[in-house]
Amino acid sequence: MATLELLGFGQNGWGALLLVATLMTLAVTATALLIGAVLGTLVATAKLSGNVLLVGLGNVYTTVFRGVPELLIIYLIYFGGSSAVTAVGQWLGYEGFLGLPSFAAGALAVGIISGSYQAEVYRGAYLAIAKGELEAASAIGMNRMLRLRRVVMPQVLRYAIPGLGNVWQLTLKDSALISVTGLAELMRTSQVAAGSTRQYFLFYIVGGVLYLLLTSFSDRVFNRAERRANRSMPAAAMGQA
Amino acid sequence: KDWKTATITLEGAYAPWNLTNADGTLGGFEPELAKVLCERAKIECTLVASDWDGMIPALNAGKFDVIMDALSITEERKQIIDFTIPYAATPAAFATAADSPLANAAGTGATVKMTPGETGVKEIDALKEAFAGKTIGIQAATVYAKFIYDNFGASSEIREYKTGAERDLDLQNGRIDLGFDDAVYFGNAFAAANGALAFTGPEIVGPIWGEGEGLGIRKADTDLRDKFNEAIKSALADGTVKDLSMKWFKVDVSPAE
Amino acid sequence: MDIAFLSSAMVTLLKAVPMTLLLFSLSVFFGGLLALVIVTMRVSGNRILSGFAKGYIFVFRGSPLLIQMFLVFYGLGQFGVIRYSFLWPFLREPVVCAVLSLALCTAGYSAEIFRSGIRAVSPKEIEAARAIGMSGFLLVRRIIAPIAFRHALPAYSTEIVLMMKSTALASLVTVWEVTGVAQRLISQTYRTMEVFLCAALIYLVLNFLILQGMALLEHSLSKHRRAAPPSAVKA
Amino acid sequence: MPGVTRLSVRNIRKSFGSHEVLKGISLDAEDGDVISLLGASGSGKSTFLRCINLLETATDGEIFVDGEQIRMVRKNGQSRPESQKQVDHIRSELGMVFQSFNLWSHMTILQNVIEGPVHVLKRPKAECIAEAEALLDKVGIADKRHAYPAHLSGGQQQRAAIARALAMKPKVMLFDEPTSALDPELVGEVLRVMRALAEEGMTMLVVTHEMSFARNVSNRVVFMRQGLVDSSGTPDDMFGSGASPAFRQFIGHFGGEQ
Amino acid sequence: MPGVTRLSVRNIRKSFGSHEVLKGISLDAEDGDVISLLGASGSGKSTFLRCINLLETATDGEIFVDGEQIRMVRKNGQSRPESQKQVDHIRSELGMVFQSFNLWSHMTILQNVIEGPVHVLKRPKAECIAEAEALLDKVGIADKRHAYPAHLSGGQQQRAAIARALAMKPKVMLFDEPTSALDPELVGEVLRVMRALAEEGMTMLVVTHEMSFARNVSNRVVFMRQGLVDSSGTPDDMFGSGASPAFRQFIGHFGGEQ
Ligand SMILES: Nc1ncnc2c1ncn2[C@@H]1O[C@H](COP(=O)(O)OP(=O)(O)OP(=O)(O)O)[C@@H](O)[C@H]1O
Ligand SMILES: Nc1ncnc2c1ncn2[C@@H]1O[C@H](COP(=O)(O)OP(=O)(O)OP(=O)(O)O)[C@@H](O)[C@H]1O
Ligand SMILES: [Mg+2]
Ligand SMILES: [Mg+2]
Repeated sequence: MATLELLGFGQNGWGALLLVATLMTLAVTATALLIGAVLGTLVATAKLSGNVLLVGLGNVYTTVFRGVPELLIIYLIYFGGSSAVTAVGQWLGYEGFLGLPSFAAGALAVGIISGSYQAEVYRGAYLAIAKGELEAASAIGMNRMLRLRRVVMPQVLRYAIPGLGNVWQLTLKDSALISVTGLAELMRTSQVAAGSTRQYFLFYIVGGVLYLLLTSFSDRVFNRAERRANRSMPAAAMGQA
Repeated sequence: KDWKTATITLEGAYAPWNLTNADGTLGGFEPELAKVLCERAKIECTLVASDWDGMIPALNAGKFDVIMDALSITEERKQIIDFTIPYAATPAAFATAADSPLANAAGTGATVKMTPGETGVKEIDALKEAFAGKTIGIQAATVYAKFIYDNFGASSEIREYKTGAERDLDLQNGRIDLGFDDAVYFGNAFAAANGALAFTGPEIVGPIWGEGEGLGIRKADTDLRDKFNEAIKSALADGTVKDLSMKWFKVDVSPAE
Repeated sequence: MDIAFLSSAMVTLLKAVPMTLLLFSLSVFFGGLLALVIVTMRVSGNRILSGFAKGYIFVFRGSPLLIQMFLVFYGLGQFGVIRYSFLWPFLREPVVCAVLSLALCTAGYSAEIFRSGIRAVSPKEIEAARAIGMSGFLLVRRIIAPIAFRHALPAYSTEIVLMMKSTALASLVTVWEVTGVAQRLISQTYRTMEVFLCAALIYLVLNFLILQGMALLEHSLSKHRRAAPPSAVKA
Repeated sequence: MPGVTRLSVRNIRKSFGSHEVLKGISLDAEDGDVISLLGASGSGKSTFLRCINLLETATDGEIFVDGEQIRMVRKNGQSRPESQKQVDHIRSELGMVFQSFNLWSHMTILQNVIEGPVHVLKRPKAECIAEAEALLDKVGIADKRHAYPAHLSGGQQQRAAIARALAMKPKVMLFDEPTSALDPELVGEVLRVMRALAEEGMTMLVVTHEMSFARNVSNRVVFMRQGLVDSSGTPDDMFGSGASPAFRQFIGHFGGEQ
Repeated sequence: MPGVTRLSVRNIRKSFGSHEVLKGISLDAEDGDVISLLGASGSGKSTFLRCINLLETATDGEIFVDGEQIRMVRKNGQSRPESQKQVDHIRSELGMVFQSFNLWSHMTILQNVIEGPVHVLKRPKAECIAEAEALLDKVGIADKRHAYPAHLSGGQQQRAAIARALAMKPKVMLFDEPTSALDPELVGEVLRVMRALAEEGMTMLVVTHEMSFARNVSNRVVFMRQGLVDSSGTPDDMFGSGASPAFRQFIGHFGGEQ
């Protein structure tokens, strides 16, 4: 059948391209999540620091990057980023244009957005740690760093997992907007296949199904992580989760 | 800078001008023409696909050196980028559902030549009357959009789409009555629609669409533009453009002298 | 910076704000209603209903809105059944389709948010209500809903901000709201940065207002969580 | 009207899975009875109270409130109440005071107290407010009526929970360890309120660890052990010579710490 | 070595805002002293313990642990410890058992107990595990060593918290109402453990509502009232004829309910 051939791995089949694009989406999302983890941790720390200036900066970051449409941010980074890199290059004596590769620009843009959501997740997780457990750590003479490493971090991770699952979903879908940078991720490949074959519905539906596949895969990963992290929680709380 | 290499961008999803094959390679009229032009200009070219939105800013940001994506040469665009001489010039026409009462409107099959700003063309006035109160779909921010607004804005309803393909789907769905676009683009779309769509009214040609489609190049790169100008001239002169055009469009889109 | 251009771009974009607000308010309203239905099914305890709700949530949360919107707008019309049904006069309208797909999508998210709000209601408070003879709708209306809503509010504010941003996709279906108009302006003027900065500012202000509004609502609904007023501390 | 049987429980059984917690418990409470329910942790006291007002469904047995039997049906081998309406009605006649208060956190104390009369009994609001204020005054927290539960001390919350239960004008009050989470001073306050209720003739069933209450306030003591009533009788009997060996050992615990 | 002053507190004051909770409290604990700290709710007992191990910073006063003074500096009118390092060191010599246990929920009981010795005192892990198991055995929950805190009953958690504090080999143990959240049976278990510690000569400061503990286990009773030491003395003095009128009224409460 023509449809099967179009989706297959044969000469006229888009199977291979779609597979590569799915992996590309996975790679961009994972990279963005990582960038977001670093930024999110920094911003959450700033917002919890109690220092007026840092708290203010943290609030600006989370307000702006959650409040401005993702597409605009991607454009700003993709074009603005190139101009910045080129300017630096010229200052260093390099003639001509330098650009952020579309993977880097896309992952950076989505990572910055993801960071604003992750910051809130980490902040909430920190606040969920029982105050008494922090006091207990101080009471046996743990210093700040030790307390952070031994008591705060493990618990922040535990409380953050469900929220991170949501952030992953958001980041996965934001990655679809990177198609404007020309990166051959799943969304763009579906669009290109649709435009080149004029089989719009076929390729949009297939694209949607592939996204659902990624979602169910990541759901499974996060559920497992949550169960692992919650093994120290009472059974009742687990049932609720 | 002596141009030994250059990067050419195109969308890769605008059949038959340019499209992507199932193996990921680019094909269509423009990629094949690009190969010829680069050989003649003695430049080693790389083709990269990118999104239509933002193609011009990306050119100016230095992400590629040439745009070859059925880019019409217009005054607005000339303020931002430079163009080569045109390698194609295509007529435009209305399309409608084959079974629509609007099919075979007056002048179907004929050709009308127009210049920018021209009014009082009798074929157009006839269409205005025939299409009064109907909905016309156009692709936003094209020369065709401007034409429709200027001539049909008062009598018909106009709906703007982000891409021609989406407009074609809605034409089939019956949300709109008419579409207006590049006639060779339509020709290809009709084939995919299995005869559900058809031209109606005359083909409109001439300077009204500007000089035609040319390569977009950064203003600073005049030497690159000149090299491609030479190459295009020679490809037009020896009929290479015509051959490729017949292969992909079934009509000759070579610009008139 | 070209102030004249910026201000004219701003004026053009501001004209599209009413459309953005229309899409936003209609889809939040209908999406909220639908979410209530879905979450009721989800927690009903009936295997078929909750299975359906689970599937719904999975599909609408798991796939990009762009694809959903495309299929709703361009896809439904492919079916003669729909095109010749009484629904077509509605579905023919781009705004209706845009609101429909935005609402369908947000309903999936909101249902999950409401569900976690319901889970957060202390079973003890529910037992106390049962013990004085409450059950069914009375129990939901008086005890579960108010507590759950208060709990879900922070996550729900985030969701409606996401909703505001999602309206940007409506230009795909020929509804020209702020982002669509901005893109059109860019393809006319090729001044990407300036136009997008104007658009960004508009969204930032709108979302800021929404978040402030939600924070106010949250504040007024959490009297019972705040530190006691001085008079209540004493004695 | 002494002599009227307010609550009658016949041969109640309750299993969780294969674990039988209640193995057939019967109990009658007449008007004005104050019954203390004693027993070690895990002996099933809470479960028994929860079965009476159907927060748990007993596996077997019969319950009569003010002469009306709670109708049960068997479905798929599981016993369940026939009519939710009857359950709601019976519950509105049984006041329950939970060990952990369970006040509604989103309502003020006054709102907590009038919630049942206004929305379950559907009585006029103004009337309910007047009665609620009188009740709050009686338990000594009238000045807290516009505060939220989170702003009250444990003892105050406990008394608010009692007022909430009383506002329904129940025929019988069930108390589940009403003082176990309180500090000694607050224990005194709450016991004083319960003593006053007893003196007014309210029928009460009280799970407690307070021997002084069992001894001095209640007119009957029931000692539960391993899902059965081990022994029961008047406080004088039970704390005097009539005690079973198991009960003597149980109260020995308390004596030892004094 | 009886006679060595393990803990010495001189004239401690503490205000929250304008509310002065501690108005100058002094106390000395020698080796093997078991001091019961009594007082009504809100009298500042917890605050006092928290000031000793610097979870709160006292507004004024001096603290010596095992002869070493905690150095304080004034900055912007606020008193604060001069060296965080010294604070960490002092804290590792003071064991604290919180009323609400505060076990680390993400670690098993054994991990909770070895956490301090391994990561704060940096002792070899194998050695710490051996000691921890001995300690858990001593408090009677050796079989729970691989369970998480959430899976333990209150009494078991309380004993785990004691083991965690003891694993640091502290010079002084501070207990904040170690039994108030427990049911009577569990109270007995925990008090048994504390009695054993007292017999081994551990210096302890215990905030408690258990009169039997104050009377029978401790060798000194301190009664706090309105931020000051109202009276103190041996249990025999305090519970006998030497009591102040305020203390007599305070214990009257307890007597009355028995
Ligand atoms: N929902 C349940 N599922 C399974 N077992 C339960 C459940 N509720 C109670 N149990 C078990 O039933 C037994 C009796 O519990 P119950 O709470 O009635 O004891 P209790 O006498 O009130 O004890 P306490 O004095 O500690 O409150 C216990 O062994 C308990 O583990
Ligand atoms: N962080 C704080 N901020 C303001 N006031 C506080 C703070 N901590 C305690 N207080 C106040 O200090 C006083 C003493 O509190 P503390 O907890 O020391 O009492 P306590 O003697 O331990 O009482 P209890 O027996 O109820 O535990 C109380 O009036 C309390 O309201
Ligand atoms: Mg119980
Ligand atoms: Mg205290």
